[in-house]
Amino acid sequence: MDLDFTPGEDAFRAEARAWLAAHVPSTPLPSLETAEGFAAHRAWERELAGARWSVVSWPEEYGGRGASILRWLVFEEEYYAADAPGRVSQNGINLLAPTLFEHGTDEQRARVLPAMASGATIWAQAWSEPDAGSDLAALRSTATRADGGWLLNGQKTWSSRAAFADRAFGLFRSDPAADRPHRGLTYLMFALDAPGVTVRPIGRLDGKPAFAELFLDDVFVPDEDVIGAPGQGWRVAMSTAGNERGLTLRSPGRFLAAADRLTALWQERADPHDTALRDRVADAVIGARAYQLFTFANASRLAEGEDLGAESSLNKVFWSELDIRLHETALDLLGADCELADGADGWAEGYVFSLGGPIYAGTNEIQRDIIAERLLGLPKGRR
Amino acid sequence: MDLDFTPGEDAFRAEARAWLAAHVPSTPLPSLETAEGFAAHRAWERELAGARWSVVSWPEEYGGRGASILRWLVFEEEYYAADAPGRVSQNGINLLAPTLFEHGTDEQRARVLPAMASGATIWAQAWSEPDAGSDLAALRSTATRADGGWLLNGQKTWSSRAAFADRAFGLFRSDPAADRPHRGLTYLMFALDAPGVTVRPIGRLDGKPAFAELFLDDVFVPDEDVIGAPGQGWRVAMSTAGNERGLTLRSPGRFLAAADRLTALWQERADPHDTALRDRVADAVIGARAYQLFTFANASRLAEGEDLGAESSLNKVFWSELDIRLHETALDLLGADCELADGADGWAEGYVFSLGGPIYAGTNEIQRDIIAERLLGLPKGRR
Amino acid sequence: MRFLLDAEQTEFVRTLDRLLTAADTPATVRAWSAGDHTPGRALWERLAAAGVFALAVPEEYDGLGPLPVELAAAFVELGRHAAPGPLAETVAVCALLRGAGDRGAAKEWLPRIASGEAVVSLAPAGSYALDADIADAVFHVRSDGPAAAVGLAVADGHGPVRASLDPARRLARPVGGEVFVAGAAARDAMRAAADWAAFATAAQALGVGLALVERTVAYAKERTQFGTAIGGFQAVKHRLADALVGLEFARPLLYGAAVALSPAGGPVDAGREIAAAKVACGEAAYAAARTALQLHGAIGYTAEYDLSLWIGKARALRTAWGTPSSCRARVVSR
Amino acid sequence: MRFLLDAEQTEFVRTLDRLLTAADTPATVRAWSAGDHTPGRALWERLAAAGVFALAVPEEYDGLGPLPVELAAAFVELGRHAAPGPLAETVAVCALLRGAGDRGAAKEWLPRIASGEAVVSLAPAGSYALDADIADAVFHVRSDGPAAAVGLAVADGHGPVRASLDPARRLARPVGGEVFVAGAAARDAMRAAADWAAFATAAQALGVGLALVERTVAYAKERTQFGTAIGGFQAVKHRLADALVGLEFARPLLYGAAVALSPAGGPVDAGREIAAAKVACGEAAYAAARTALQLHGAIGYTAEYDLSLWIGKARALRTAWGTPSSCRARVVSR
Repeated sequence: MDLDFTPGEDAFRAEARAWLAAHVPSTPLPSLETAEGFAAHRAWERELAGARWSVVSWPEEYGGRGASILRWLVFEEEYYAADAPGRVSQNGINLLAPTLFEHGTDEQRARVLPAMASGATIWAQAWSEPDAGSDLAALRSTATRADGGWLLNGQKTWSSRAAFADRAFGLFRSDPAADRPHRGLTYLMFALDAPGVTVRPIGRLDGKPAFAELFLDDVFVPDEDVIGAPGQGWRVAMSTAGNERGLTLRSPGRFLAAADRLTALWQERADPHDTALRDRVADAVIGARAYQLFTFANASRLAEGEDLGAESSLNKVFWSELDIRLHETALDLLGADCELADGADGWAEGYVFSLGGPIYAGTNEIQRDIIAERLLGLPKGRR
Repeated sequence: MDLDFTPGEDAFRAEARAWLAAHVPSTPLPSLETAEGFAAHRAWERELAGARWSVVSWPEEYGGRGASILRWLVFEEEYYAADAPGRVSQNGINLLAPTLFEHGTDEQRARVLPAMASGATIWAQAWSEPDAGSDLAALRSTATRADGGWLLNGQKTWSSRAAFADRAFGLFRSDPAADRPHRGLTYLMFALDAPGVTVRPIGRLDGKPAFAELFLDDVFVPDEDVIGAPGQGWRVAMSTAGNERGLTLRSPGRFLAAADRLTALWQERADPHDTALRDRVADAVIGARAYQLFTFANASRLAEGEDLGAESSLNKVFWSELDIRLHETALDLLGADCELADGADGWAEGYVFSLGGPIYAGTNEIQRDIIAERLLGLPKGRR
Repeated sequence: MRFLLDAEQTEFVRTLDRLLTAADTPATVRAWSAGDHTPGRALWERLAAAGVFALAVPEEYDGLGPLPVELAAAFVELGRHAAPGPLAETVAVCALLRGAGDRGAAKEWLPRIASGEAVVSLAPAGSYALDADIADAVFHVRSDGPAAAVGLAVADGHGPVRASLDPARRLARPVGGEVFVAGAAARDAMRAAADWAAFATAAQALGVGLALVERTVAYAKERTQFGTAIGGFQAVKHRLADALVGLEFARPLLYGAAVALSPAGGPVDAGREIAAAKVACGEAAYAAARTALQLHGAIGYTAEYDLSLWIGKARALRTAWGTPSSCRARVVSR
Repeated sequence: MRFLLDAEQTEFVRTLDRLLTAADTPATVRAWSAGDHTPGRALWERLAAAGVFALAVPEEYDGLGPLPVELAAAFVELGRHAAPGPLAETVAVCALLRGAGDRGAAKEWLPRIASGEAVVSLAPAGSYALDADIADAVFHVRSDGPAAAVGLAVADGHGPVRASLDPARRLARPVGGEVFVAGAAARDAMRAAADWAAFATAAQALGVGLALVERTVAYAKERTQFGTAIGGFQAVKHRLADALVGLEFARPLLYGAAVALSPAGGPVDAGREIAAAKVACGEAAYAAARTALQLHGAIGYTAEYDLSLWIGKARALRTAWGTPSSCRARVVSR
């Protein structure tokens, strides 16, 4: 058992750090939930891709460096420590790409991945529907067979980034007669500017259009944009949930950097005797370190070919609650002025963002059910 | 809306304070969970009763002063502020007496209440059974008709004080063929030294025999010791749950006194800059004050003839959690030595006692179900 | 002792509830947040006509007060409906003018506050005033001029308007203005004003928390997932039960503070009672907001769904006019 | 990097688990609590034979260590089985003797500790030593004599034995004894010893928490109320899930501290890593104890039911060798 990096890994870290120091914009980009900010972040993705930093863990042929999970973690630590811009491509990279690697065709990978890596195509996810949030089996949007492809109809919602993104991916009911609600779903990709697609941006709590509703009216999708076999969408979507997706959804580097910034804020602002705040800052530091080490353990297991399975539910509950507590502590450190939405250092925007953590990617209530049932073996509830 | 006491109430307070100042033992009595302590507490009950302080809210004919709820609250504040001994009679006074006032016969009241008031008879409750804790409808101990009375058989458990008490009261299944599990139960009183009763003391976490198992083997109970009609025991037991029992189970005086002691401990022990402890002490002070004022509001409602109903579930959740937090704070104030079970001022014993709060008198899980269903109108669960 | 609202007070609350419901307050709040204050000013006048602001104004200045119990009850209702504007600040300005000993200023402003004609605001020392851009007068403590000029002033301008986590709250620093009360009198009046602001803010926060629970209960009964109303899930029920416990034990602290502020309040330290109420109401409302957001899920996280009006307000009111830390310090101060 | 136990380490844990299960550890603990140390000493010798104490003793003194990763793994298992005795103190005494620079003392005690022949204990400065009444040697810092006599000593007596909230822990203040290392060397050795004690205590606490969750899960599957296993209630499931999250994120901090204590630990501040592990393991175990007690209900609140052995220990280990407050201070110290 060790926490040692190889000389190669150290060199990789040094290379990333040097490149980031030279290239990270010295003033923050505008919020990526605005048209202007989205464009700026897309340009940054192009810059990252130009130096092959946008998808380090992918094979070289698609724009990556074939980096191990550990190198990816190293890169993420450096990325967040450098206070580099948020990743506007993350939905595609974290959610769609693993599925394409496992279930896509060579043609699909060659066509989709390089453009994803370069930021030329920004992807939005289209999972949820108004009556199918945590309960994806209740999906009602349809894919109907058409000549050479499928026609999509229905409504998707909570589609992150869709206000400005180029394409989307999601599950559609292709066989309404299937014997179980999880069957008869098909995994498809489609363009957000295709005929029949209407995108209605939705403002999150602070009013920024962080997601959108999608209205689909006979949207044609060619067969080449179906991932896996038609009707097998549920299995396709779930099969990558136990791999490193659980690990890559929120990298430890993000929380380590945030805990460092919080510590600096505390050292700058707080009365050192104020143990109430000190204890909360310490808990954020401890939580970030715990998350880093937990991830190192999981990376070690993945490197030996194990699956994470339901353990990614532990992960989700932990980081989402850590993130909120960390930001609440920062706001309390800011004292009476903490209600300012445009406050220094983006803590207020980070706080609003953190509040979504226990909701998306499977609510924490669902995650706790999974932990109780699959890790502890308690009886299934009525869920 | 006011918080004013009348001159009569002020005089009552002064009288109670003066008597307590003159009579409360200067050194604490031994723990009432020991034989020696039980006897000492019984003697203290006799002394209280001699000056008519043991049951101030009862009618004078039974040893009380006919005091209003408000005067009872005043007495309790003074009682705990004087650091007077724990009330070994409390099970009888809080749980059995209200039932007798509502459902007992004049003969029962005349026979039972004065001896309860004087401490001559100490009562234990006999509700729970090994397979019927929160789920009282699952009771299996039986009462079988016999000549002039009933024969009790079965097992009761978690009978507080029963290790040393004189008599007990509880529900027994008298009609196993009743159409619903809540029906066919009878409310009975019986002597703990009656033939056929075996009392097996059970140690709580700190080993003290705070409760007992009762094994009942053809224990004869005369008809005069049935409360209410046979078969109506559930209704009899529940009918007083919404009256002041919810209010009297834990009086605010207890928590006000504990918060005062905690504040004194903090002022004596803690670094005043240690805001982590300061905040927790403040929360205990705020919580005790909230509980006092909440109780004043409920006392005002009761004085106007309203019932408390499900609101007593709010009460139970609040005081039981306040009590634990308050004692945890005290232990943390004591620092590294806080694990000492025989530590100064009884904080450790109080902590162990507090841990039972969310469990007995209806677990807090049950109380939260009741709050959600009856106060908020949410759907019934599978409970 | 009778620690309950009486029939008249209860009826007053019902009247306000009807008034605020009829005024489509959510739409008014959204307009206010967007900088259109016309519907908000109209609501303000209706609230004044119902007597809300007169509760803080003495009879000699055409008011009915100060009547802290009625103020608490009214402000709970204002919070329940997420009403916009410098509400707590208005109560505080009234306390300021009652205490500052300047009859001229009192006579100039109090009757117009009671009638709803004037909208006023107040900044804590060195901090932001709510709605400084639209208030007819923004009171503040000047500490920027020569010693002689330090004291209470009505600002003659303000800094840039800044956004709050509650979009209905628009904050700006008041600047300048002629000092009309200086020295210890100014300090004491400002201290009393801040106490009344904290008191009114606590009441608003309690109302915000109650609304969040009410709305979430209604949603949980209707929203189905996995084939059943989510309100039937025990995890949902218990979170809402805990939110209610927090609010129902904050409520008596609020009214305890109201009684302490009353002329017949007796020897109780009103400041300490207010601090206890502020921290309890603020924390309970914030906990209710976290619960409401989590149980609504994504829809609760959107600005266009009305729940957001209360979620942002719960966060802002938690620290306005007294952070939880400063309130706790006061509760145990010797 | 490979941040996982290897096959040999995992097999070692299994061996200990089997050994402690076969030894009927709960009965041993109860005897120990009641003052009968015979079965406990027998268990101690079996643990020594399995190599547990040798892990803290250098090879030159007939040991295998120090091997912090193996120690952590072993102490998790000792906690899982609620094993009694001055376990963490033994590890700390080994660190003390490794660091104090007194080869004579090291030679006198370390081989006997490794073999299980000697049971030793250690008191934090000015505080109580666990099992001082039965230990063959109780090390402490004397600060009561003339300056020349201040330093590390083996006590020649102890004060009255006091009970802990964990009945298996019996505490007494060591007194007297001849000083064998004085001055800065004594201070430094004691500081290192306290770190190792905190580390071993964290590991024990983690094991205690894991046992509490395991036992409560088993109980919740069997215990029925309202016609169904209580483990099917969502409130029960979620509380246990939260307990598990706390423990599973404390575990990597423990092994992170173990790596930092290893000779190849690199430039990491081991003291800080230990403090983080101590607070996380201690709080997670205590939260697990609260959950276990609540979900068991009355049966969990009784001394005769075995759960009580872990509940009391979780509380005691939370503050032993570093309170949560002192550990948090160290984590953010500069």
